[in-house]
Amino acid sequence: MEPVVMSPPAAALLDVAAGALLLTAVLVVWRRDLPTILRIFTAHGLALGALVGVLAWAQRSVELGLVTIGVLAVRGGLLPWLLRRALAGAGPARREVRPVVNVTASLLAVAALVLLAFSVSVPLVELGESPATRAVPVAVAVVLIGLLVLVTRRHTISQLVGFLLVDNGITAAGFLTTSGIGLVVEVGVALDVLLAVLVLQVLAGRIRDTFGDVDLGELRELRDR
Amino acid sequence: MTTPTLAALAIAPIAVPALTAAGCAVAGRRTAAAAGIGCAAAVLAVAAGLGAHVVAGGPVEVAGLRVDALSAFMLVVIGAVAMVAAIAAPAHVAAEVDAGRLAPSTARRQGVLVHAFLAAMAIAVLAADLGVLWVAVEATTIVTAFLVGQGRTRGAVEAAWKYVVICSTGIALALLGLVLLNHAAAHAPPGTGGHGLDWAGLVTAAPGLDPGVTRIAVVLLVLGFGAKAGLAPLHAWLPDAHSQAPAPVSALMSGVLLAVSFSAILRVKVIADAALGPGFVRALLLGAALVSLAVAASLLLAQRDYKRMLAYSSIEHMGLLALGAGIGGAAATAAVLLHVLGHGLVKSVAFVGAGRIAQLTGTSRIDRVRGLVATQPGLAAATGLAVLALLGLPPFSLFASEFAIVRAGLAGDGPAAGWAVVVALGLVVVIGAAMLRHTGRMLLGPAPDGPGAAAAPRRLPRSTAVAMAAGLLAAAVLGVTAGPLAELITHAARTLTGAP
Amino acid sequence: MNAVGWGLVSAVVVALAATVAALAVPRRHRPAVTGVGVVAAGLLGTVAGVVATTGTTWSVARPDLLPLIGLELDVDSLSGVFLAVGGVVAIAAGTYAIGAARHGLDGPGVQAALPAFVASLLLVPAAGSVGTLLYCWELMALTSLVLVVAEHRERPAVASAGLWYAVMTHAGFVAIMVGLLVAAGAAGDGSFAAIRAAASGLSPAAASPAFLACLAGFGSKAGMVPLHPWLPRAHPEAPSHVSALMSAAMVNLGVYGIVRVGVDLLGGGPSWWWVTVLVLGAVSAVYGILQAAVGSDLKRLLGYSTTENMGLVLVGVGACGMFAAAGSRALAGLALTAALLHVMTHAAFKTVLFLSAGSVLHATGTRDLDALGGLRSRMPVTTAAFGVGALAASALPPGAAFVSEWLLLQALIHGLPAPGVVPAVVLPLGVAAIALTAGLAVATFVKAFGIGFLGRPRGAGAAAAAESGPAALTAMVLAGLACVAAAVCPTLVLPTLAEVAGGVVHAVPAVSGTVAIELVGVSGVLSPVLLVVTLIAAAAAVVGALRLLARRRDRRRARLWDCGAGPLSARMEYTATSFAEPLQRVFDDVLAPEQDVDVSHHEESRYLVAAVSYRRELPDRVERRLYTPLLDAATAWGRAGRGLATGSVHRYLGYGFVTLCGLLAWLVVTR
Amino acid sequence: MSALGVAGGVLQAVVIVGGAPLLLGLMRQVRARLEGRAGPGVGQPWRDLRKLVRKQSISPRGTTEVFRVAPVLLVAMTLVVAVVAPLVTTASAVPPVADLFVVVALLAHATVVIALAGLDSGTAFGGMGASREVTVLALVEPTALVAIFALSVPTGSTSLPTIVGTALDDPQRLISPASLLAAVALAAVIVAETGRLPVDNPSTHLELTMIHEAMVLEYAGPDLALVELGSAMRLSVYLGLFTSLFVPWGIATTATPLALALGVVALVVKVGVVGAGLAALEVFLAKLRLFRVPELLAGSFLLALLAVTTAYVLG
Amino acid sequence: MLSLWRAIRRLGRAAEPAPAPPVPAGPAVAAELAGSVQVRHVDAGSCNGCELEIGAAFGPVYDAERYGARLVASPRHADALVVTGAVTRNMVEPLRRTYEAVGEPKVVVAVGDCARNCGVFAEAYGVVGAVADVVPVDLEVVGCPPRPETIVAALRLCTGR
Repeated sequence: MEPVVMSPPAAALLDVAAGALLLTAVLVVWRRDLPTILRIFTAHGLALGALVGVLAWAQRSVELGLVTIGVLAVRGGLLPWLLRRALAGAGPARREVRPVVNVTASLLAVAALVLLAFSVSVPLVELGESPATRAVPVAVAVVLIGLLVLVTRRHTISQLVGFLLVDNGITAAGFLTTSGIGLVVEVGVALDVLLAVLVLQVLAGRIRDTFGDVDLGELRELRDR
Repeated sequence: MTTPTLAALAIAPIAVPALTAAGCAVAGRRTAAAAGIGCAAAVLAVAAGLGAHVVAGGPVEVAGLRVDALSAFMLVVIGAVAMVAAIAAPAHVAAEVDAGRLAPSTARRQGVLVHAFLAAMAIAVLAADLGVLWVAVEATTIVTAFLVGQGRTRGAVEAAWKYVVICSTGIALALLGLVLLNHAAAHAPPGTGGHGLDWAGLVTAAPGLDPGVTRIAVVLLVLGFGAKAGLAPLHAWLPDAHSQAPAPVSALMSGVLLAVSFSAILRVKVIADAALGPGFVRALLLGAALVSLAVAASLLLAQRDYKRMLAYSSIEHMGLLALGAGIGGAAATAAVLLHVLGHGLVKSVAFVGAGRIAQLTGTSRIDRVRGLVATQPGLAAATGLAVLALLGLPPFSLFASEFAIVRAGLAGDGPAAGWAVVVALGLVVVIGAAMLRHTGRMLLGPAPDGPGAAAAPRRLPRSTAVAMAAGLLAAAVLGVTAGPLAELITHAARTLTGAP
Repeated sequence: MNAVGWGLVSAVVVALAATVAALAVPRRHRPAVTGVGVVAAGLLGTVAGVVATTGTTWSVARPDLLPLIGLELDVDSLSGVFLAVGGVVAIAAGTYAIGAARHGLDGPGVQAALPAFVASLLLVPAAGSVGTLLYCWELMALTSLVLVVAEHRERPAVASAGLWYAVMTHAGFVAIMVGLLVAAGAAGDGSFAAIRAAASGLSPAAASPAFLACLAGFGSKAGMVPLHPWLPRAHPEAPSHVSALMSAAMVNLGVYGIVRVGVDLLGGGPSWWWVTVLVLGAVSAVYGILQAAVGSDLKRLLGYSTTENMGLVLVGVGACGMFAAAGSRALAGLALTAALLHVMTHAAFKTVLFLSAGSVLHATGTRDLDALGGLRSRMPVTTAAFGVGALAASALPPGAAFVSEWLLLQALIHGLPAPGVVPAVVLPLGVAAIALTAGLAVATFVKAFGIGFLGRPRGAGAAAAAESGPAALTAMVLAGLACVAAAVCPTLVLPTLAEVAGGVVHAVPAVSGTVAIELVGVSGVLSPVLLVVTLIAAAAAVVGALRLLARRRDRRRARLWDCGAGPLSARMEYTATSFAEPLQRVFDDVLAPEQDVDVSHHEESRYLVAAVSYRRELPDRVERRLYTPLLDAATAWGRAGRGLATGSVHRYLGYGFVTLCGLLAWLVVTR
Repeated sequence: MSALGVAGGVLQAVVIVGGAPLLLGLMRQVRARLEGRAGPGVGQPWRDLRKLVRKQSISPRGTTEVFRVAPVLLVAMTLVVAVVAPLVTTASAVPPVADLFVVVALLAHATVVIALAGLDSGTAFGGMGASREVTVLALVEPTALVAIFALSVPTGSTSLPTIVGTALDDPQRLISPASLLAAVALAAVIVAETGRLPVDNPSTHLELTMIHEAMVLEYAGPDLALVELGSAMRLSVYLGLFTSLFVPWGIATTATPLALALGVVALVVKVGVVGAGLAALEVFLAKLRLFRVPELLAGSFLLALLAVTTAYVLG
Repeated sequence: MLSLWRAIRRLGRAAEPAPAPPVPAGPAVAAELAGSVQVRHVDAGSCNGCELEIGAAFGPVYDAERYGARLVASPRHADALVVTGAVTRNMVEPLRRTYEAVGEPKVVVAVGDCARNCGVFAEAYGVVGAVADVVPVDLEVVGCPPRPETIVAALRLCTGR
């Protein structure tokens, strides 16, 4: 594959989009209020869309442009909408009351994770150096932050957000490295993610029905201790 | 064979279950049962045909699918285990429906989902493209999620949530790995390989892949597919899911799904070995193997639930597979493949047995089940033999495969594999002791007093008995002679050790 | 295929056919079918073994069987000895089994396992590669496990014994597997021929661990202390004919393994290997017989006696290795001959002992010597059989084991040429151990026979006992005759055994002679036949003289002398416990008995005793000291291990997250 | 089977059977004299035997053939030892049986037979005596075997004729440390095995202190005669063996009548002296408590072990 | 040990010279016993006076052993039963059994007046009768208690020495 030659404004835009991506991810960790988190998550999806858009613009690729629309629709529209619906059905709890690790510690962890992501990603950047690949560390950092959210958040919806952060990060990494991994796979992945979220949404509803709560900390029925 | 015939054959393992799934949605229970068995038989027959063809003529690529010895072998595994599950399922479902624990509509949905699950696994083993493989593996999660959560009890819902979250997260890591691998492939020296994530192309291109990127990719892939394969550290969904799913589904999940995911790791390993040398993946796999075994041992020692016991035993066996794969080489890889088949058969028998025990006693706690040999001789004998087979006793094929893994580890170059094998064997002994203790408590001793035990019929339902006997017999025969499968396994092992 | 091959293959085929038949035929005919199958397999195996001991070898390699392992059989004369022993024991056990299939023993599983067990017993010594050996070994473990737990419904101890057995045998198997595969790995191939060929080039770093691992595994099977605790549990709890098979045939294979691997495959090795074997053997012998001497459970006592006898055999094997390492091939041959002979005689008398113990158990419902007695008049054949076995086991002339122990002592006595301090310390200690063992064995078997069979019944079961059925009697008589034969004319087999042993250690046969056992190369001669003849002559002379001299020929029957007081009751008789009490007191430092006395007083006055309860327990001390902490540790581990699965999804995800971060950090560091 | 051996075998049988009761009589007489008694005379044991043989046999109810056969076996086994061991001549009547291990084990077997008879009676005393006897035997047997081992190491053989012959050829061996240690150990063995003080009191009337006597309380008449004769023969054989091993001089090495006569006289004198010495010594000893006996035997076992090690190290 | 040896030296022979053998022939079985009599002593209800004297008879001074008599522990070993005391109720059966336990030929010696005719205990409520009322008596020894010489003399009648 030919290295992508990118114009300086496009590169700058790409940087902005990537920065937004990281910022929104950090904000998700920062905030506790679920509606706010969902709004930030929407922004995150839009930032991802923007990132793909910049890439499409930089490469003058119509195909990628179409993908951009798809990404914006799914990541910025459909998924946040699904989440909002799930939150609406998730009962009165609207705040991440007591995360497994408190917010301050989480933020410090985020800092460490970002550092880790950046240092891990050095070979990724070095291989085929370009403005796009230079943003890959951000994508990796978003993945790790998403994982952190998954590990530390108790509310079903926040865990879903964490899962989607991971997914967004991977998508971003995919586009930043090689502009996608083949259409069939791409669509398959998107479908899988969507279905997974749907399944989780249904399950979240069942959790509320059977446990009467949406606190994942309550899920201790199956254990050996 | 002509190309269209081949294409039809290659698509059949996907199409037949898919059609059966559709059929189950409309058919009656009896028809669905017959269709299930027919579907498994078809998969098995097609696998045999493909296997013969591949052994004779090498791998073929057709219709976006790639049939090589490994995929043919994995199809055999899928078909064989599906057969056991399919024979046993109707009686299990009937008993559940009779007991009022299962609505008929849910039973029907179970038929649909199980066959969709089979189709997804068939895609996973036949996919030419690693991306498609990934999509299929993730699809199995989605399909089985509702099978796990079918009971709608607190436990079932909880298990389903954990299952989906942990597996999806793990598999997402694998996706990131694929993305990075794609990145590395894209920057491979021109002319060395194919395109994108096509496995054969990647294998050809592997020596030219950037080691730095490939390392990260491989770590993520092993971790990710390892989660789905039940390897530590992302193993924890497994006992919950397997203990909550209906017994035939547990049999399929434990017997095949784990193995299918593991075959993905095997495929990744081919690329990684070529790109990074054998040491890197070996270290990862040996580590995963030992941690998995240690986890299994720790949790089996004081286990209180027999379904979970079987689940942890699956983790143990996945650890053994990882051990064998980590040791590498044709002999160990062949052993790993045989182990996959043997474990699939025996574990499905064990889960079918456990399902029956649960139906009879109404509990899955070990200490509430007593004197099964006295009350249920057939069931107890089959379950006991299955557990003994799981511990690697002859004549079951697990003995041969474990032996060959150990032999390869101790004969191999470098002491790391040898020591890993010795430590692993120590853990295996602990696991064996724990499982024997728990199983012995359930099976042996005088018949318990009380009305419940006497009321149940002494004999197993015929179909359940046939399923269990067939599974055990197949595993035993495999332990004495693998027949034509030996050839297929040799070819598959050769495929996985760098000669596609 | 020669006679050996035909014999072995047909034995295995017959046994496996009996296994299949046991699953197919109706319950009524099942015991007869399996019993006959076992007997036939035993006969064929014996034939194969006997032919093999004469030097006919047979081997076959079928890589298409046993996937990934490959079936390789290779029968030489050493295998022949163990084949023949296994076969003979199987004949007796199979005969007994026909009559013993009551008490839930006629189920298809148990009945099918018996011939399969015999088949594996015959296959283990015939194995010609590491893989085949291990396969047959584990098959043996599986089938015997099924048999050990056969009576699980009757006694809760059976399940626990089965667990001990299964776990320890599994651990032993793993040890053997590691040991053999290390050797095979170093040799580059798993066939015995290849290992043998590569042995001289094997580095000590590979050979010594391999040998030690094998010693642990095989030694555990042979009941070697401290790896023995399964034995005195499993052997008594199994049905008696299975006990006989295990105790008389299966344990031998542990010895076979040590000889095969240490002497044959690894070519001898350094002296310290064999000092280890000898010392462990001596410790096993003394410890085993001490436990037997103070025990009162008839079958458990016999189980401990197995530990003792295998210990003696290991002393012989160890001495053989020591001598071989020192270059005294002839002595090595003598020691090995003694060991092999003891294997044979032990098989003979342990079979008869376990079978007659089984007969007693069936007739009285108890194994507790304290509740037995007076069986002589009620079960005459059983008593005679046990008597023959007990005489053999106590190693008194003209008993069977005396000859083998005599040979063993001869080997040790002539071991003086072995240079160095170690033999000067080890050999006398070995002799002392054998001597102590001999003394305690006498005490043990006087107790077992005298208390169990003579005197008057101590319990209702013994009082109501009746002789066993014809099958059991036939089996006991057969085994008893084997015992007598081994005692009177060991010269029938000794030269052959000596040739076998000589072949293994590359020496000329150490023993010759037809009437008397004559040692070759060293002085020493013994003739059991002449001894018996002399004894009979002397007894005849005594009886004749008495007839001549005695004036009154009538013999008056009188009541027992009870000091003139009322009739003697069974409670006044000495029991096994009281019989062994002096010995227990002598050895209480070693045995560490646990006893407590509870005296409860009347309410009115503490000077009035209402009841005294006395409880004494003799726990296996090795088990207490070594295994109890191990089990406690395992329990603690299990309890702690549960903490890994708390049910928290965050924790579960955290495992993966932390691992991922760790791995990524590792990637960064190692870049 | 040499002429010397046959002659020795016959002579030894006659001398032991005829002389054993006399030895017992002599020892009792010595003891009586030292106690200030007159004593019944050396021939009293023979008078006892004669009377017992004429008496009625009694089979207590419940006893089996073990009880009846045991006395015969006791005497027969001892007789075999008397025939095969080199007491009068260095050659043995049946050389393949004249092994030190065989001889000692046969004598132990005789003890076992009587112990079984004691158990067969099913009385409390029978069991008690058997238990004690067997306990002592179990502890004596090792000492005996190890002491034999010590004697055999320098000779390289356990064959009695060889050992005695070697000792005659090379008397210096007899005063080696190993030999002395072994002699002391064997002496303890003999004391314990023949039921002499301080291990057992042969003339006690108190059942609770008995070892040997308690087992044979049920015997009467000819059976008792055999038991008594057997015990007496055991004592003589043991003492004879002891003297042959450690004081072999006088033993016949050729089959001439003179040598044989000398051999008989030497045996009678040696055994008589040793027996009288033993009896005299007993006057000064009190019986040990039963549970102190093992200490004595453990001590002798240690001595025997030391003898072996010395034999090994000093050659 | 040395002091014991000195005592032995000082004492020398304590036994008194043997008196002449008793003239009257003893019971018929004496010939069969021929100089060897094993004695089993039964206390059928004695005041222990006779026991003291029997002890003295077997002591160094009177030394009954020199005539071939010896005390034994079991009636099976015995030829002579030496019975002392009037036979009390509790001892009737034991005495009879002891008598039965002795093998033929045998003699019974009733020692002391009580054994002969119950002495001062005649007609006492616990006494059944003299020894002869229970078992056949061959010899009687007079005296309350009898002198050791008398006892020895009776035993010599049995041994015939």
